[in-house]
Amino acid sequence: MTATATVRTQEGLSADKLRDAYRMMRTIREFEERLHTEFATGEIPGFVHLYAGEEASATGVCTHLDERDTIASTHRGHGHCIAKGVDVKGMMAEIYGKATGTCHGKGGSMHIADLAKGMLGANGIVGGGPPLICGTALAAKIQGTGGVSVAFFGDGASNQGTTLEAMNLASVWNLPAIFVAENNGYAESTASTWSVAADDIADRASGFGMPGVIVDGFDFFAVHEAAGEAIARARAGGGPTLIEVKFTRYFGHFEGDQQTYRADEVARAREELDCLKRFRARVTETGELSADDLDAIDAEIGQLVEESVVEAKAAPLPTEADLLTDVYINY
Amino acid sequence: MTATATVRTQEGLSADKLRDAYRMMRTIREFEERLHTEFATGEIPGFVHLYAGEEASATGVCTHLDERDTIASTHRGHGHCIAKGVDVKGMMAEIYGKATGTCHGKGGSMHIADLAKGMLGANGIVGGGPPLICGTALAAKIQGTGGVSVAFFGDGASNQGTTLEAMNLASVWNLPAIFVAENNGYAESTASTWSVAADDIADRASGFGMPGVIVDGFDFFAVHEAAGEAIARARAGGGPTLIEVKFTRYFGHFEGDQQTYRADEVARAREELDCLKRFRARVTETGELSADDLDAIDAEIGQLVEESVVEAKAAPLPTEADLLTDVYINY
Amino acid sequence: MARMISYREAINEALALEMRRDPSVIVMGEDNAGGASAGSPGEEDAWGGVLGVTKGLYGEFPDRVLDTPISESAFIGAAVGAATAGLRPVAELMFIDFMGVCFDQIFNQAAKFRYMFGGKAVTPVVIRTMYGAGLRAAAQHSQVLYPLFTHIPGLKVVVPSNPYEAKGLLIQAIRDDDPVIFCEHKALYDMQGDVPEGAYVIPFGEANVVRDGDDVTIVALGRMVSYASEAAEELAGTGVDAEIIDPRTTSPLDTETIIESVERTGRLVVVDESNPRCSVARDISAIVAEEAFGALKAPIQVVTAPHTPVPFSDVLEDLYIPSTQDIVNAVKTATDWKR
Amino acid sequence: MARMISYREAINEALALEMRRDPSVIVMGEDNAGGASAGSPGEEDAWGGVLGVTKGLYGEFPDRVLDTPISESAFIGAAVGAATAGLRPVAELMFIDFMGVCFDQIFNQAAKFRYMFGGKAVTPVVIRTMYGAGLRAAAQHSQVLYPLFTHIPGLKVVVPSNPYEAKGLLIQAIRDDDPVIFCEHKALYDMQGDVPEGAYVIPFGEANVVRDGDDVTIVALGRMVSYASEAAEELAGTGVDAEIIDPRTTSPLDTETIIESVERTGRLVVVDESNPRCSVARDISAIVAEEAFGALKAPIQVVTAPHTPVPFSDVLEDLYIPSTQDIVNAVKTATDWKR
Ligand SMILES: Cc1ncc(C[n+]2csc(CCOP(=O)(O)OP(=O)(O)O)c2C)c(N)n1
Ligand SMILES: Cc1ncc(C[n+]2csc(CCOP(=O)(O)OP(=O)(O)O)c2C)c(N)n1
Ligand SMILES: [Mg+2]
Ligand SMILES: [Mg+2]
Repeated sequence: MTATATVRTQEGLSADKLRDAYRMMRTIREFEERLHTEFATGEIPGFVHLYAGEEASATGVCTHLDERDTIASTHRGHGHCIAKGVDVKGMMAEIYGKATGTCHGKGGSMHIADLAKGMLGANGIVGGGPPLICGTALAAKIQGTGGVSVAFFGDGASNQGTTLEAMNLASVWNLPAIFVAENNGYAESTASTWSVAADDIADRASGFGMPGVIVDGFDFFAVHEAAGEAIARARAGGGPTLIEVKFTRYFGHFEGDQQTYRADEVARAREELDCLKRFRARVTETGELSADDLDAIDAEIGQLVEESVVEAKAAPLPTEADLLTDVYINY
Repeated sequence: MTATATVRTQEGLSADKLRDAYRMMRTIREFEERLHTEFATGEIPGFVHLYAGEEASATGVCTHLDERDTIASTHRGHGHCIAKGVDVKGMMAEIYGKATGTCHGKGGSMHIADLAKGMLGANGIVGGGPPLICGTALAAKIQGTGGVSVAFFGDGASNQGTTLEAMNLASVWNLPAIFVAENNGYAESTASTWSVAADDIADRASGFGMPGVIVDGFDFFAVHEAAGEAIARARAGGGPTLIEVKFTRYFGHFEGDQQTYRADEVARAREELDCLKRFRARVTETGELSADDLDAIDAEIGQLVEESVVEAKAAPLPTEADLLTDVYINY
Repeated sequence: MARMISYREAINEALALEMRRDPSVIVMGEDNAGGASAGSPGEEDAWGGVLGVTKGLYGEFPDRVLDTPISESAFIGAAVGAATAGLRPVAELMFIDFMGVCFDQIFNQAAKFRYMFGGKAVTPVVIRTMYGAGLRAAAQHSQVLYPLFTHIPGLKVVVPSNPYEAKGLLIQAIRDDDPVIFCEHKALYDMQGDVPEGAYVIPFGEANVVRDGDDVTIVALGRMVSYASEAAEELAGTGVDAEIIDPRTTSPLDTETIIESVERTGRLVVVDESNPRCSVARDISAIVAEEAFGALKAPIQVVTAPHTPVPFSDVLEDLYIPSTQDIVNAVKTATDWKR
Repeated sequence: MARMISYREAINEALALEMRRDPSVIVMGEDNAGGASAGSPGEEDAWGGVLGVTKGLYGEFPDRVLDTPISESAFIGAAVGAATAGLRPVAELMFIDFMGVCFDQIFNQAAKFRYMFGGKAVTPVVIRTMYGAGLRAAAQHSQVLYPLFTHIPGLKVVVPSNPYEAKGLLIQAIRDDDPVIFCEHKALYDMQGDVPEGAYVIPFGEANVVRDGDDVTIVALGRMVSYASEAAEELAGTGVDAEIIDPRTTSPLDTETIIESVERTGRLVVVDESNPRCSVARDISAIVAEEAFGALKAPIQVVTAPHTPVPFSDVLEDLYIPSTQDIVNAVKTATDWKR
């Protein structure tokens, strides 16, 4: 039983907004593709989960957000960070474990956060974010800022009790909260068609008193429109929405994953569905942006990410003194 | 949005079965009314949550169960224990903290269990039971016993992540598991109309891939029929069901509760809706049982509960040696 | 001059004072508003939490006292999230025993934000919770468990031993910028004590010397402080003069005051209602044995509950809880000890 | 004669042997079957758990190796429930850090059934879980946390230090009738060791004397046993002969072997990768200081990680983890100590 129908895309974005959206998606893609290459050299420590292929989700949602708003992310958090405006060079340095990183090298890929930007953190715990954004949404409501909060989480996380509880709480408290279920088909090697007992994650919305929407996650415009509606409703006091975004991740669960659990759905997705390609085709067809516009952005971002890697590699490591600081306010 | 319609009652129970069902409900009622009286004397230690008013749920479900089957209960567990065949005298002694109690006086009202009877315990943790019965259901499935498992839980517990996760897991593993949401309108002083963001708890079923059913919890026959269908389906490999049973509890959340949070809905329920009264009216009207039949059971049960109290009061306390036993298998 | 109020009232008063003083303080928990938020037909503000600690707050602050569904992960997490966004939430985790359904939001989220995020997060959340045995509430409603929170870097853990301490420590907890686990002993709620009307704070990490003495140091936590005082009275009759120290907070822990005392007395008894393994009692014992080894005239004695769940039957529960007699015996072992 | 296999293989072999021997043994966890149960288009048995420990089991026992959704409360609880009903489930709680989303089912349910139910329950469940730092996995994937489980009466806690130990202790865990938390150090998975092919058990509560020595006793846990051995080699060069004891299980704890050793050596160093507060290291220190006080020639030294979350950056993480040098230094402090 499908809770609600797919939302169809509509338009009306200025050229500037379109450029911004494309830049955001391109930045994420470039960042992730580059990390994929760099990881193979063995220089990057720890676990790295790449967001490539899913750019339209973070971008389609976050282009509606401003400094009043907060997001919480997941282990696959780079895209959300970039979309919420976290500094790309700081992120790259963080992933390399450097003192110049966004979190001073103490968090790493799974914990990049920038509260000043309303980015409440990637999260190493599946289902860690949804409860937290109930809190930031509550703060916005009590303080009357008009802010909304968004939790991004995966299909796997949609089975976690914390996520389910948070949806109910958000409805009960009528919070300006948006739940974005990023269904990329797998949680590690486990297919969402198996682990999610409903036909669609969006089917869970009605059990928690909110609208549930399904969108094509390769289509920036579809995500953007669904998110826009939900966010506008939340800002107006209309309560939470669950948005299920469906797509495919382009890389393994984490870097190093052999992906023997899935047939090659990626090649087709990259070829036929890719959000950047589709965006380019659409805006050049309509004439909203020119190929030159987009190429310029591609070049600009290529340069930015290249610099971020060069600088991250050259950056200083944290020092022994850093080990014992920032446990509490006073030390 | 209501997931499914109320199931209408049908019939076909033998006189013996009807007598058994009435005896079960009457035992629970008598047990609980007596505890209410005894608690006021101050002789019963700890927290006591009474099940009076809800008898048709435990009875309507458990009359379908046998020794292959397991149930998990809640803090309000006396009714489920009795319905699953736990010895009434052992229960009473347990509630008095005596060595002759079902749990040797070490568990008390909130922890009465009898694994030999397939009663996996009252539970002091709201939402504690649903995950556990996924396990007993899995065991039955793997061992091919044909057994089903039932989790009883309250409206409040329907918001607990553990409960929600368990429903999904039961569907994913296609378990012979039944989830009985006993919606008595309140979790402590908090109304379910407020805490459950859906219209009905049963609305959550579709999000976890199972049928959801709503029944009138004052009507033994309604519960019995809905449970019968669900249990038969589960035994046949058809997977889990969520049954929402709606009624009112007759006493406070726990003994001592002043109940200032609710207007007096109890008097009307006792007068007009009571499951024992309705059962009596129905079976005597149809002639399935006579008033004498029922009166005899009333007397028999009155006697049993009286004895259970007298014996419990006279029973020995645990001794110092009991403090340090049964922590592990070997001590 | 004395104004006697209960431990429960002291906590309620601390909440009310801080809510008046600072509009960013909010209170939430199951039935904390008391069914009122439910728009239910009954009286507003009916409960104020299961044992009535927040009773009355809803009337004065209807927008800042929130009921919650039974979803501890969601609402404790919400309190944590709200704390990162400018509020100072005081969330009630009814019984500490329920930490098992929401621990992640406390120890992996709240406790670690500041460190993981390179010092850029401030998370001023207070989690009030009831602990301890004595109410015949059995194994899942009587645990102590503050050792589990004490283990976690990034958390502060408070164990007030009387009404005065409860009020001053809770006000400090609310004003503190770190996540605080505030552990209220449920058997102390009706304890009366002399408590000033206004606001005052008791700083964290500063132990209270409850009684001066030269023969032995007794460190006691929470409800055990009263027991230690009783034991000290009894011991005084036998000519043993015990010093009693209430650490007030197990994290941070004022090791200095304890060590300074042991260096004088040469003997230490630590009293902790929790189970023994990896307890605060053993933690303190190990710290002192390492840092004041030369001063010790006898082995440190640790008085705790046994390594068992909390039994239901009152006769067993009374045996389970450390008693005044256990403390007296431990002190005697320490004072009688000879190499 | 030596058959060298890895710690990972030793665990896998223990599972396979017990599954062959006893049809009531089942295995479950996220990706433990490896996507196969999903009927997904890929290869069956693709993963075998995130670090491949259960790989291959699904092929042999397709009905007894279960994938799970990411619902730790539900599936750990299911393992507990199944254990009460005649199965012997081995559930994988991937990283021990995830205990916060399912702790209730472990410590309030599994651990307490037997006691609460008056001795009538038997709950033979094993929870396998990865712990420890060293993989640059940062604060939420690197914790030790076995002190939290050790605190809880009713749980048994196992910390195998090498492949041989891992296999024998896991077989014991599966055959044991109590709930067992089996803590695998993720940095040991590739460690090679000599392991017999057949089944054998190592009993719980019996420490292993890894190295004999007369000058100082080093008690080390899990991965720290190797570090202690390195330290002992270094110390041997300076004329200090260290005895090394691996307790194997933190609960039950073999205090006898430790105390017997300390009575001979007069000095103790306890090495534990966990955070210090309420750690197993301090627990052991306190027990020994109480029971072997007269034998102690120097204060017991405790070597642990600092009271901080685990940092990400490799340079910081290396400083965080107790090192061989820290152990050597602690031993020197103990041997050099003068009143
Ligand atoms: C509580 C918890 N359980 C398990 C994990 C291990 N884990 C990390 S990512 C992941 C899969 C998550 O899948 P999904 O939510 O679909 O997100 P995706 O990786 O597809 O973006 C798992 C199981 C974890 N980090 N936290
Ligand atoms: C995890 C947890 N949270 C809170 C409680 C305290 N508590 C006990 S019963 C109860 C209300 C339960 O309501 P419901 O599920 O509707 O069951 P009812 O009491 O109405 O039968 C609460 C909040 C608990 N025991 N466990
Ligand atoms: Mg996914
Ligand atoms: Mg209820």
